[in-house]
Amino acid sequence: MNHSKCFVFVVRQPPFRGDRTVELVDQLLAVAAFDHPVDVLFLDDGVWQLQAAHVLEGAGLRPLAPLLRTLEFYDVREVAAEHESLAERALSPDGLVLPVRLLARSEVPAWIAGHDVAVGCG
Amino acid sequence: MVGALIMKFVIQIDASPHEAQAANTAYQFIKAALANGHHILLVFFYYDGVCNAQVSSFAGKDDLSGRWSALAREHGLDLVLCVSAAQRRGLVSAEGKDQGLLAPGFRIGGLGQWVDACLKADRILTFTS
Amino acid sequence: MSVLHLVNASPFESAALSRCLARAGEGDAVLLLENGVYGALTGCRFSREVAEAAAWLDIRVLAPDLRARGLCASSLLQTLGQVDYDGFVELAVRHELSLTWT
Amino acid sequence: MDVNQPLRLGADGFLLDSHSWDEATAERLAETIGIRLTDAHWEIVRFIRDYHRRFDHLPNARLFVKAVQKELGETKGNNRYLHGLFPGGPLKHACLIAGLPKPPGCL
Repeated sequence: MNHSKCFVFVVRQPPFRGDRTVELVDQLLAVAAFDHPVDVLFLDDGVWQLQAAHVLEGAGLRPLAPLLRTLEFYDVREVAAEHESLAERALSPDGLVLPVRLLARSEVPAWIAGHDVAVGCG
Repeated sequence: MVGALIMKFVIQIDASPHEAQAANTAYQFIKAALANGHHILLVFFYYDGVCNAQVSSFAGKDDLSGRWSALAREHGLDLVLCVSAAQRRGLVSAEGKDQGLLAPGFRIGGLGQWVDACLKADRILTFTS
Repeated sequence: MSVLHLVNASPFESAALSRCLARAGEGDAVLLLENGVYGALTGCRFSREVAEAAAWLDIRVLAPDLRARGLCASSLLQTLGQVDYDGFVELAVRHELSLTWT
Repeated sequence: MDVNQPLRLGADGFLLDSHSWDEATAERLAETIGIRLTDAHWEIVRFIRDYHRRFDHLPNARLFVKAVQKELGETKGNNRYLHGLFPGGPLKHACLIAGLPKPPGCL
């Protein structure tokens, strides 16, 4: 029996890069499916993924909000976003598709270092 | 001395060899790790990384898929393509058959294998672009 | 736990290097590789930021990628150490986690 | 859907046009894999349709069991119960009867 590890996925890329978000969520949920603690941190342009007001009519794109809500459904332990990344982009933490834990930039290194496995998604 | 420790690695490759250097970097890293006595539990191809398994129509000796096959043969590497990423890109049929498009040494697997290998590994590295 | 940060994008094209330096912690290491090696140049827009970070952070450059791009020692920040692939593996052994910044 | 109309199925036996799905279609889809729908089947089929509508996502086999467990409880969210209903593979066959696409990674 392997001991459990806690995973963190660091998402830095904006939405709508083909199937990236779908595949990211699949990998993240694969960890949750085996009941290992998994956190996700949205940083830099990654925070755009959390914007609630994507209007996709006429763009031929798939909405991400329903997909991202699976993170809550499957008990992903913590969904975090960096406060500065949101502020730089004039995004309010209240208007996101998911409730997030806000981390200050100065807290990010120690928070990441508290995990056993880190997966950077570009 | 830390450098003398033997470690078990899991390597994830997220990029196609045609558009980024990342897959080649992973290949060089794995060669060096093996030469230093480390173990590679799994090389997991995800996202566009699954394209590493495709044999190019221009295949020559520098083709990365051929180099992966040779490395797998020499060292018993487990080269695993994520089935859903490979299906999405048409490399693998809906029934999970490889359609003869994969270079020798690659096999179809799933995210469960990646999670499992991560639990057994000392180090997990992702090569992406 | 400490982190090995891999920066593989040119700083002239991507903010990856600055973004990474802003989130690196004490005891972490940064490896500039692929087009990330352009971040090791001296006398350019990013040299000061990198040199300042190198005062507290272990920043290395992947030598084969420097050579591949025709960059020679005299054009590089002298405080950054160079590693080959064996050195890259050693960095990965020394740090428990790894993150890529593109 | 008109019961006299032939079902339009893909090579894998999944319904091609998910908009043409209704309860009668579900009965006919179930017949193609030798299942007679009971209330217990319907509960799972409705669950996966609702899940797909809510999340625009299909789970893998392991997540599916977890999802059923979360929504319908431990007595239904387990492999034994689900395999009893859908011996050929609970996720695959629940999706097939529900008129949904074949889940990715599902062989």
